[in-house]
Amino acid sequence: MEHHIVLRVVAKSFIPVILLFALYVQFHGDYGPGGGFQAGVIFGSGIILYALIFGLQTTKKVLPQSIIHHMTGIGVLLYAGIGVLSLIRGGNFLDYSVLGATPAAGQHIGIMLIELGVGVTVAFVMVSLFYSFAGYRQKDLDDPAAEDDDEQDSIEKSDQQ
Amino acid sequence: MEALVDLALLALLTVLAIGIVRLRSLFGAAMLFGIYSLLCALIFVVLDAVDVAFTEAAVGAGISTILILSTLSITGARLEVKHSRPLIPFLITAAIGAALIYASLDMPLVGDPNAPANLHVAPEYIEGTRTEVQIPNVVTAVLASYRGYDTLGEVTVIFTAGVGVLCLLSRRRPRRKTTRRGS
Amino acid sequence: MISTHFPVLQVALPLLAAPACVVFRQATVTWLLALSVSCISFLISISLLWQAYSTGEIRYELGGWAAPWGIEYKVDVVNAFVLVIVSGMSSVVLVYARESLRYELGIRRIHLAYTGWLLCLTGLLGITVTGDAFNVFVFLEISSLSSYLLISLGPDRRALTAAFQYLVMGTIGATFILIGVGLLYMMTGTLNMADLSERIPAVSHTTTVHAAFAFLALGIALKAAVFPLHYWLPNAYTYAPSAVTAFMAASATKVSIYLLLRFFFDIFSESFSLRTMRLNEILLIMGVVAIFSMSLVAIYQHNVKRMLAYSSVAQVGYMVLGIGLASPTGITAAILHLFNHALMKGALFMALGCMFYRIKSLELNDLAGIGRTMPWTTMAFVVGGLSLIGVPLTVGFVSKWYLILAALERDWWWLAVLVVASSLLAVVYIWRVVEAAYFKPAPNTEVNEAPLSLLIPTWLLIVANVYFGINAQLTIDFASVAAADLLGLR
Amino acid sequence: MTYIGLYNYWIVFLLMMTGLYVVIVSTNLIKKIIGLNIFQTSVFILYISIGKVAGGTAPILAEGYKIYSNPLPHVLILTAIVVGVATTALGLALIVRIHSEYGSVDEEKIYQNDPVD
Repeated sequence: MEHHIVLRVVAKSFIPVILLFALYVQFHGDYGPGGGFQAGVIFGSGIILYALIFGLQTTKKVLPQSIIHHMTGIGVLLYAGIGVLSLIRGGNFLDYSVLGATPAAGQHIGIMLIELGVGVTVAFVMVSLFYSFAGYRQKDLDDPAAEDDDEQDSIEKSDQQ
Repeated sequence: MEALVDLALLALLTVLAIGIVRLRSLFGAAMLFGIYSLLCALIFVVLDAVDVAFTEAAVGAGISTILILSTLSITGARLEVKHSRPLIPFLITAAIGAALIYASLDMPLVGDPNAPANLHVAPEYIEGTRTEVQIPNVVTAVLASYRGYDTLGEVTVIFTAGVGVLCLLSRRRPRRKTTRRGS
Repeated sequence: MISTHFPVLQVALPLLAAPACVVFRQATVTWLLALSVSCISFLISISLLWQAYSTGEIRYELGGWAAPWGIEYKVDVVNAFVLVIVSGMSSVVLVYARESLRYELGIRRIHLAYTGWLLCLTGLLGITVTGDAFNVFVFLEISSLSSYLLISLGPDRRALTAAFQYLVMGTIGATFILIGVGLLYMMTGTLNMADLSERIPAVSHTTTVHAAFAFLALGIALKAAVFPLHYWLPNAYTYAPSAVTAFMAASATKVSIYLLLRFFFDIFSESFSLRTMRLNEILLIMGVVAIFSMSLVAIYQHNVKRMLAYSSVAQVGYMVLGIGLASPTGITAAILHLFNHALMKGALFMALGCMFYRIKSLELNDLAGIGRTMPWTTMAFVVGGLSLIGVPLTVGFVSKWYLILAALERDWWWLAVLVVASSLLAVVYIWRVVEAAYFKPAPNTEVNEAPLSLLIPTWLLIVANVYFGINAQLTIDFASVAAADLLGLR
Repeated sequence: MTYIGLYNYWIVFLLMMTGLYVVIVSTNLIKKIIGLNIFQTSVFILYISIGKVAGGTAPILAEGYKIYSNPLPHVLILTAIVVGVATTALGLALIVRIHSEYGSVDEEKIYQNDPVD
């Protein structure tokens, strides 16, 4: 699909819109349908679309695999971290009321932050799933994709020594 | 009107489900499943669950179908092997179904505002969202705050799936070595 | 005071550590993180058990929302006891896992294995401590998904099919639980367990509640591998990495049995579960059939790990029998056996892991002469086996003794005889291993004793088997108080 | 909406059993996963039907609306949908690996290659 000029041009203009829409869904979840999960799926699909059209390798250069893996964890850490933060500020676990000047303000801050955590984890897990499945297929075709992973492996190996 | 739409959509859903069972082409089954999910999303809209509809459309018709399709393309599986349709599983499912129909005799009717499910805790959520959380979307308030702990679990589940797939599908060293020598 | 947050902290700490493992990646760091978090959870759960035992149940409102609107954690002696089992076994097996997993998995994906382990621990602790029926489903899925992952890491390719089989059966089970919870919600309008138990009696005559009960019972029994829904277990246990098998055998089915107890006796009342739904007769028959048929199947296995897996299904049968007896003594026996079986199966699977570490096989024929080449490992297996049989001075004896007492209380001497007779079957399959290990000539290949990093945790559990067998008063106290709690007698 | 009576539930049960039937009968692993999805989706409809209030509107607070449908089942099902897709992803990854080890996604062929003793 990497050679279809029409697809490339259309996608180039569409992908920013998709990502922007994801952000809208993310932060508008308090007022209408939507929220972190839906936003994450849309954001992930935007990146997956990019990978479908411009190739997995190009995408991996923009968003290296290791960053994706870290980000999946960071969303969960953010969410659970808010829980710990409310403990520290004297509330129960995940009690957002203690996070702001008034309970309602605290609820707003808490909901926004945890929805962000949900969005980050979901978006990057979606991309990670796509990388895993698409990357696996490329191995069968014996694509030069293997090289990229080799580098990563050697980094990992030196880590472990 | 609402009820008629609901009726028609559910009937269509049944047809689709039976189509999926009978179809031997796996590709066809996967596509039908995508449509099935989209129909489900429509039903959720009719039943006032807009957030759920949004998610079902994105996940069922989107992510799940894409994942099934990419699995099909990796494995190259096309047709389901023909097999006899044995009687015993049919009897088991029929028995469970009959038990469920029996169970439904004492259920409150769909849409009954006085059903226990709609009386006990639910009104408090709507009132509490107005006064304590102070955001318009009650579903977001319940999801993120009242039952925020469930949502933490949900994020953990999706994280687990990410870790699992990564672990299963990341290349293993020895095998790649051999493919490289081969190329 | 930090201790007021203990109920949530022991679940939240492993939950926080799991994504941290993905970030750190380095094998030793992730192992240390997993081990220390697991140990902290263990200490917290001991403190919770003591608190619940001395001052009564502890409630914790998550998010600061009062139940039934928010989710609450409720710790009483029953689930605190299970928390201690799960986090304790996780800690001991994690010590062992470092060397064992490195051998069976290689180093590359090991940080993901520890992530999976921590997630599994999070899920199991979360199911146990929660007071909310839907929250059970969420944490059940965390523990299930991570255990599918852990099983699939096994060295044999059949680990993959075993994991898939478990995934299908486990998802059906979890969905059944979801249906059951949904039907209960439909009739009562609440998801909080305490609130449910207050509201169910008003609607307990409806067919819908009966169906909800059936779905919950089936779904949980599937996860607990109660005969005849045990089909997934032998493969899963046989092909999973040794450390994972030891952890799962000691914790996962225990938590499911606990859920069964919680739903039968706490959420639905004892009279509803046993009289209206006539559950005790079903459970008694299931229990007896499970014990005998599965012990017989175990005798005919060539692979020792598979043999112990079938034996696990049989042992679940003893717990089901205890529940089916439905007396304080019977429930005490079931809860005691949760703890005791965790100790013995954990120790036995760890001993098998030691053997696999040296001879790369667990076929009975390949174990010939292992008693001379690996004396300490084989000794551990033998003591663990004696405990499984139920020889006095081991924990296995204590729980069987209570089971027999419960049977005699009802004047069912035939049941007592059956329990004793079933132990003879265990003698047969343990004897087959002993025979191979000590009375068959060893092949000429050089085999060394397992390294200390594997032997020490294994022997720790073996010593616990004997210690709690001689000094059983502590566990009996907790188990009988837990049983009284469940039956509403305290 | 009350005159639908129990229609929704009956259809849900039919779908549920269709899904379960596919899971049990099909020997093709991918088809099993599709069946599992149908099974789970039907449970979603069950929950959402429980929360419907006749004449109600979506639970997003706005001027001029008094009756809202019950938000709690919606929240529960949002969580359940996520759990469902997580299971699907893991199951499919397992299928991919099984295929690369056994060269088939059909249960019968897999067990022919590797009899479970």
